[in-house]
Amino acid sequence: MEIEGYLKKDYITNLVKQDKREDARKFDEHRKILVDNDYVKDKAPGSCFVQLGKTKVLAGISIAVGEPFSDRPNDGVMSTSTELRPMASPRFESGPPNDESIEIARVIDRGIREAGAIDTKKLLIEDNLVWIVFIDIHVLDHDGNLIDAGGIAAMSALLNTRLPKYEDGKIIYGEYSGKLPINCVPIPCTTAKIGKNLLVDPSLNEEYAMDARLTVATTDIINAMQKGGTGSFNEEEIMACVDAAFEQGNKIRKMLSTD
Amino acid sequence: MEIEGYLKKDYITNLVKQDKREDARKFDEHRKILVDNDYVKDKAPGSCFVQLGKTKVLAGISIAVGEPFSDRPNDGVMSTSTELRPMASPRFESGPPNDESIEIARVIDRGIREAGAIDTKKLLIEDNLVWIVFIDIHVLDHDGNLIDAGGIAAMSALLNTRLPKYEDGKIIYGEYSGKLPINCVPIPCTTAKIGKNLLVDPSLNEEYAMDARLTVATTDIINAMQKGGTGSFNEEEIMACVDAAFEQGNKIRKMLSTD
Amino acid sequence: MEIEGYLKKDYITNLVKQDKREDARKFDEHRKILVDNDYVKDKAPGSCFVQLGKTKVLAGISIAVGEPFSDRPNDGVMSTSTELRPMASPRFESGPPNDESIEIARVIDRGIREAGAIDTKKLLIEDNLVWIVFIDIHVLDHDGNLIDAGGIAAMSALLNTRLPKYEDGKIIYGEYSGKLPINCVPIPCTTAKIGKNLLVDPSLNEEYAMDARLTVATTDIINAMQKGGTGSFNEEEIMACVDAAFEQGNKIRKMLSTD
Amino acid sequence: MSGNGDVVLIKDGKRLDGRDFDELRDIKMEVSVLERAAGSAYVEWGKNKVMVGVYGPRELHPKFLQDPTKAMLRCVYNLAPFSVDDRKKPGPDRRSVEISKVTSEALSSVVMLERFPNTVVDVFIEILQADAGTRCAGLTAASLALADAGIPMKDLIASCSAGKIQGQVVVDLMKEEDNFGECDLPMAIIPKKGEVVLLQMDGKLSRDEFKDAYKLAYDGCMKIYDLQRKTLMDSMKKFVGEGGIENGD
Amino acid sequence: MSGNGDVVLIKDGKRLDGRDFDELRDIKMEVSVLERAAGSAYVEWGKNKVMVGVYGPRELHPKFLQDPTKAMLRCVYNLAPFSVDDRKKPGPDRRSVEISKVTSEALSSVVMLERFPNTVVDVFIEILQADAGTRCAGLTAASLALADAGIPMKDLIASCSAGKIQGQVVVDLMKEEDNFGECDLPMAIIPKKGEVVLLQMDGKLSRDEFKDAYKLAYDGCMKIYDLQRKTLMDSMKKFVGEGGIENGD
Amino acid sequence: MSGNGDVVLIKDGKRLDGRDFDELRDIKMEVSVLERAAGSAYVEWGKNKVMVGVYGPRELHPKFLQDPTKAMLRCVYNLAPFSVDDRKKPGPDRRSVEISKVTSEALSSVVMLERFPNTVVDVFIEILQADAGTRCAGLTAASLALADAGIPMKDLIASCSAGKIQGQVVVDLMKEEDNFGECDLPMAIIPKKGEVVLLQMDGKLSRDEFKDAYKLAYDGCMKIYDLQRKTLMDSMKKFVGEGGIENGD
Repeated sequence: MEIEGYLKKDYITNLVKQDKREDARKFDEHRKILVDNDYVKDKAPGSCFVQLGKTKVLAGISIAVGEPFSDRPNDGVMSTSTELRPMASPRFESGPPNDESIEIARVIDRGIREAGAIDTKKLLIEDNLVWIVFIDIHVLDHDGNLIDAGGIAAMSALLNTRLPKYEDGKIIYGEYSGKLPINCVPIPCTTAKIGKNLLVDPSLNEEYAMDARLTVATTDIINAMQKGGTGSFNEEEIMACVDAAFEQGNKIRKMLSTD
Repeated sequence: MEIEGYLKKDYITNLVKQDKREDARKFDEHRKILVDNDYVKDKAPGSCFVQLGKTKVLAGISIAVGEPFSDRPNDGVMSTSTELRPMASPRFESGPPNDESIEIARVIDRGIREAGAIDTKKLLIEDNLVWIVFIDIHVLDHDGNLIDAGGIAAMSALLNTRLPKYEDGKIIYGEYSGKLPINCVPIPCTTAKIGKNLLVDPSLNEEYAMDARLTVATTDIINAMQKGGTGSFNEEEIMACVDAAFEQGNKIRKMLSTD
Repeated sequence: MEIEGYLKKDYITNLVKQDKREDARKFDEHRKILVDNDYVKDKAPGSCFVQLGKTKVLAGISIAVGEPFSDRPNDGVMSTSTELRPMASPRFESGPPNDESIEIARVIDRGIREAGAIDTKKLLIEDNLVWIVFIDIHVLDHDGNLIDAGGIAAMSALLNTRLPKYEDGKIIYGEYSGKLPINCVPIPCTTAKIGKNLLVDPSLNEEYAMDARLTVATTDIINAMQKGGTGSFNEEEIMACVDAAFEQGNKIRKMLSTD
Repeated sequence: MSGNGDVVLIKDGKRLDGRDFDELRDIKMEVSVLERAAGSAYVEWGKNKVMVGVYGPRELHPKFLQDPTKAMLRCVYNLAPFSVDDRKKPGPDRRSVEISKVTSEALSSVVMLERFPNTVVDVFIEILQADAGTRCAGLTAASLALADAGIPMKDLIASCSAGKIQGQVVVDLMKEEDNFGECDLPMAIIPKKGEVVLLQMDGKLSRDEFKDAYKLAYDGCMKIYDLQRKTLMDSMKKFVGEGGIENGD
Repeated sequence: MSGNGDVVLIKDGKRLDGRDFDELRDIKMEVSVLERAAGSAYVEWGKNKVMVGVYGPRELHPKFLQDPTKAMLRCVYNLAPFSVDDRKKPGPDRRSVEISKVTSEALSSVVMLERFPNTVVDVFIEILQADAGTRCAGLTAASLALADAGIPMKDLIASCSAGKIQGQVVVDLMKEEDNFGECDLPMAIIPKKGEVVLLQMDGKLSRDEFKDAYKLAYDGCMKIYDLQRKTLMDSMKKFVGEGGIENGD
Repeated sequence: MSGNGDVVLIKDGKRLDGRDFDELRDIKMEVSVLERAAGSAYVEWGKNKVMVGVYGPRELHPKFLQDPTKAMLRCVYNLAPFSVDDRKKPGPDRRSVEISKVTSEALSSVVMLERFPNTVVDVFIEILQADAGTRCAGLTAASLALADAGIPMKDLIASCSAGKIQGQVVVDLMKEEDNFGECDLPMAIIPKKGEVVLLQMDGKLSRDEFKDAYKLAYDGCMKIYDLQRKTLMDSMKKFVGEGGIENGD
């Protein structure tokens, strides 16, 4: 942790002891969420720019055709990547994905995949040929809680993704044959533990101060969880995180819509 | 730039102010060019060893068969790589291509490709099967102006390249079915700017001293240009570089021949 | 070489001058060899855990199907890799194979390949489809002479490898159609030169002290040799290494069996 | 988690391998199995075979990574190529990188890293045979290996998973249950404190099912903890006799 | 540059999108769009969407790369995977490496690097949507972001391309013109000095056509320069009011 | 080594290229062929064309690799993409890495590395055309290049291979013999000492055949040694005249 992190950690820890957050939020609230769908609509069949407070991420969907996995010959394929672009933080470097970006991508992926959010059974084109859905999450400005920001952006982009036209063995770019079939809308909710307090949607400064975090992705049930950080949670705290996730998930889900 | 570079820079800058070059050349002349075709004739269907002053490069052509690009199903494929071998300079390191070698390869490639030097339309073997022409430029001794040396070596090697025999789905190595069809002979010409002076074909020491360089690849028209370095050119200087490129291109083209 | 190496080198060099080894072995003996076949039998069709003194290696065989090499269209394929896992030595690092692990894998591979130990001609499944045999040597604890330990483990694993069932274009994991056909049992024997002495099967400490080593892999003839280290051997020494290799090879071969 | 309803995983109230819903697979633990490593452990857990070697605290290179306030704990989880049916290409994949990260964070919660500033403690986890639950087995073994190396810890870490198969919450999934079940929930705890240091989940669980699964996994962890302590007692009388595992509160 | 004669790019003296031969696409510029970066800018240029973030001057690691006479200016040009029709695999390809190099050289011509020895100025260019001319848009935005970061420069860099379609020299090619035209000539200038700092070309141009294309691109750069100054005026009154952009002669 | 019995490699007691069993291919050697390198050599050996450049002793980076007791000798053996029938992808493959290692060890046996602590001597071997026996040609040329660079050595290294074709032990295999023969045995020696510093073998040899092959390779090395000395005499009178190649005993 750089010097800045140490200083912010002290500042936040003291604030939280007084039941306060730096932006005057309640402990169980997300920052303001701005959703801008179809941000790169001239090239990507689906995309969404999300601002979660000052955190900015852009999720773009690419669609290709290819072979299914041999153990699921009738199902389309999804793949999720996260790039922590170096413009987003002085700490991020150019280069291949590191453990941080891999964890973010995999947690977001699990929420979407395990909920069955994409109806992959409808993505069979013909024998041994299926649609492949790439979710690329581009982190542009890092002010904390990249999992929630990225997960919301990815899900909103998917909700608005069109399937390209496919003729004579080729994708016709810019023309579409329908919408990507979506079954449900899983939303991740991350709670940070600072001292004995639980804070939903930690900002970057709060991340410097947190002992541990717990992400819970929910639809009407739980679909994915991921604990992070070197601290620990007791059972009561974990259930509080789960309950917050259901509540916040419902609120955020209502903000997302198809065009 | 290492210490050597700083010293040479001063030396050359002063020399140029007196309208002189270290090897007594005129400003608009290339160094002596020695061309040795079919240098590795027992293995490569085409090759050329070029000495440009003390700079030494070896271009080798490899021929393979493969699929065409989907947007040009009837055209052969060409691919150009440059390797700055570590024996060529104390500054070069083993390892994957860096920005310097990639730039050299891409500028040489553009000259050849954009002029249509290789008649790729004649490289269709059968449906969905074409000849692939690899141009590998091996830099062995670096005394400046690798783009011109590499571009001349590549073009001379191509002019003398034979197409292998292809029978029953296999290349018969060492047997040939004809010559690689060549349409025209683009030649790159690089001019360095030192102070207010323009010098064709900079040596390594002149490269230490140059503010900027401009490469112009010509046939009877311009096919590629690339400005390099952190300095700038005005319009008049650019036109002078263009004119020098036409003139030097014509001279050098006459030196190249097929066997 | 780390400090430890320098200290051990002196200690061993002095010991050897007195015709002694640290573990009281004779100069022409291998350490105690423990062979545990089918160590990972629930997943790998063949495997063998070998202890050579305190050195521990685990060889695992994986079987896949694929295309043959175009110059040997009727032969199965073998491929050997060695991983110097970082748990095995403070000197080993995570990451791609380095020159040390590549050398070990290639020397072991040559012994097996050149002897024709695997009957690759019997590995044709159907036209253009053959069995591919992967030999992966996992080094877990490094107390010297990884070539011999790895070579013995690989050969013993191969001797006990089953061929999977192959039906309808798929491998049926966990079911087998027979044994991997084995022609002969090449065994590598490594001799270290310390001063004027030759010591079979050097321990790690003896490797610190050795000037050079010579590995000879034998069946009833010589199939592979590899000299290592910066020292040199005269003809007499080399012949002594060869003779030791035949003798030790015969002894070790008797220890290996099929189940 | 395919939740493939066609595959029968429960028959007559028993699981495919005859286990009850709250029953762990057979487990064998051993320490000091390696010569070179500072500490080591071997765990056999059902068909899983896991070996762990620990080095350090040792100097950390390159220097700019050094933390003057504490040691770094670095973990590498690695699947051997032959440990799975379909050969795994050597080298870390995305799954391994994630497991290495969460394992390292879990271990960092108990190792007294602040005692060894500027150094690194390296934990190398090798999965020699894999049959579901390898991260729990690896973490359990890593904890033993750290104790075997004499590295001061506040407590051991004990790890176990729960899951759901055919609608039934059960403990410690084996391979078929992992492939065709509806949920996997690996967990690790600091037993003395009763708190969770690793928690991952993927699949489908209602809030109530999660509470059940949590309890099963937690109880599983406590059984593992007993085995860990017994293993250390048995094999390392001297170490434990001297009060080896430090009490951190 | 395929120069494919079958594709109609000019109709009734107008280009496919209705533009005149010397007309730029619609352009939108904004600065200070990012929180964390020291300076940032966003440029929309036709369908191109480009974001730039600048960090530094900051310490350069590893140390042996440091130059005691000046700062290094390091540029990364990156195409987002979803910015093009056919998904681009993440990571630098040869084209990106070349563009990063020439962009970095162009910017180095105006940034007062000698003021910050041993440091690095990092310029990160993200192409979020690509439709021909991205290097010109990226360079234009990078120049704004450097000004936004308050890094002393002798002048801005303004960039624009020209090209040839169906035998006609035109300014600022869009995607179809780039794909089926006969030549592309990206350029960047130091407007006050009137000199060229980036010049690349591929295709087919006679000497005379080159002179025409040069003029079109140059004039395009000057229009971009006006937009850049207006953007900085509008959005950063305070910065410009204090004389922010330094005069280098 | 396929040992393919169908291919005729010996006819009327002569080899395919007319050579006797103990006859080397035509060999040409030259030194000081490069401008920038501290020392260099070119060897043509049959159809093999090999160029070597040497740099150093020079400072070794990163510093933690430095050995305060001696210089490191680092060798890179590289096959040019066009040096073989089927284009070789650029970059080191496993074969090249192994050859670089054994070559570096062989050269280290004679170079007086202890005179230049903390430095590195770099030997770059480029195979421009390959036709079997490239490692011997490379090592032979490397030895000349080191002498050309004036780096103190106890002796030159001379290298040559032997092998077996159609049951007959012969010296210096060319490509067809290497492809279809039964054994290849590359060797390198310190001629003055008469000891072996490189020895590899793959194929099938009885103990007696090995003794024969050893003798052929050894004698081949001695012929190479004569050519090396002649080359250095001829081309570097001045160097040799001053007693250049040091006598190490």
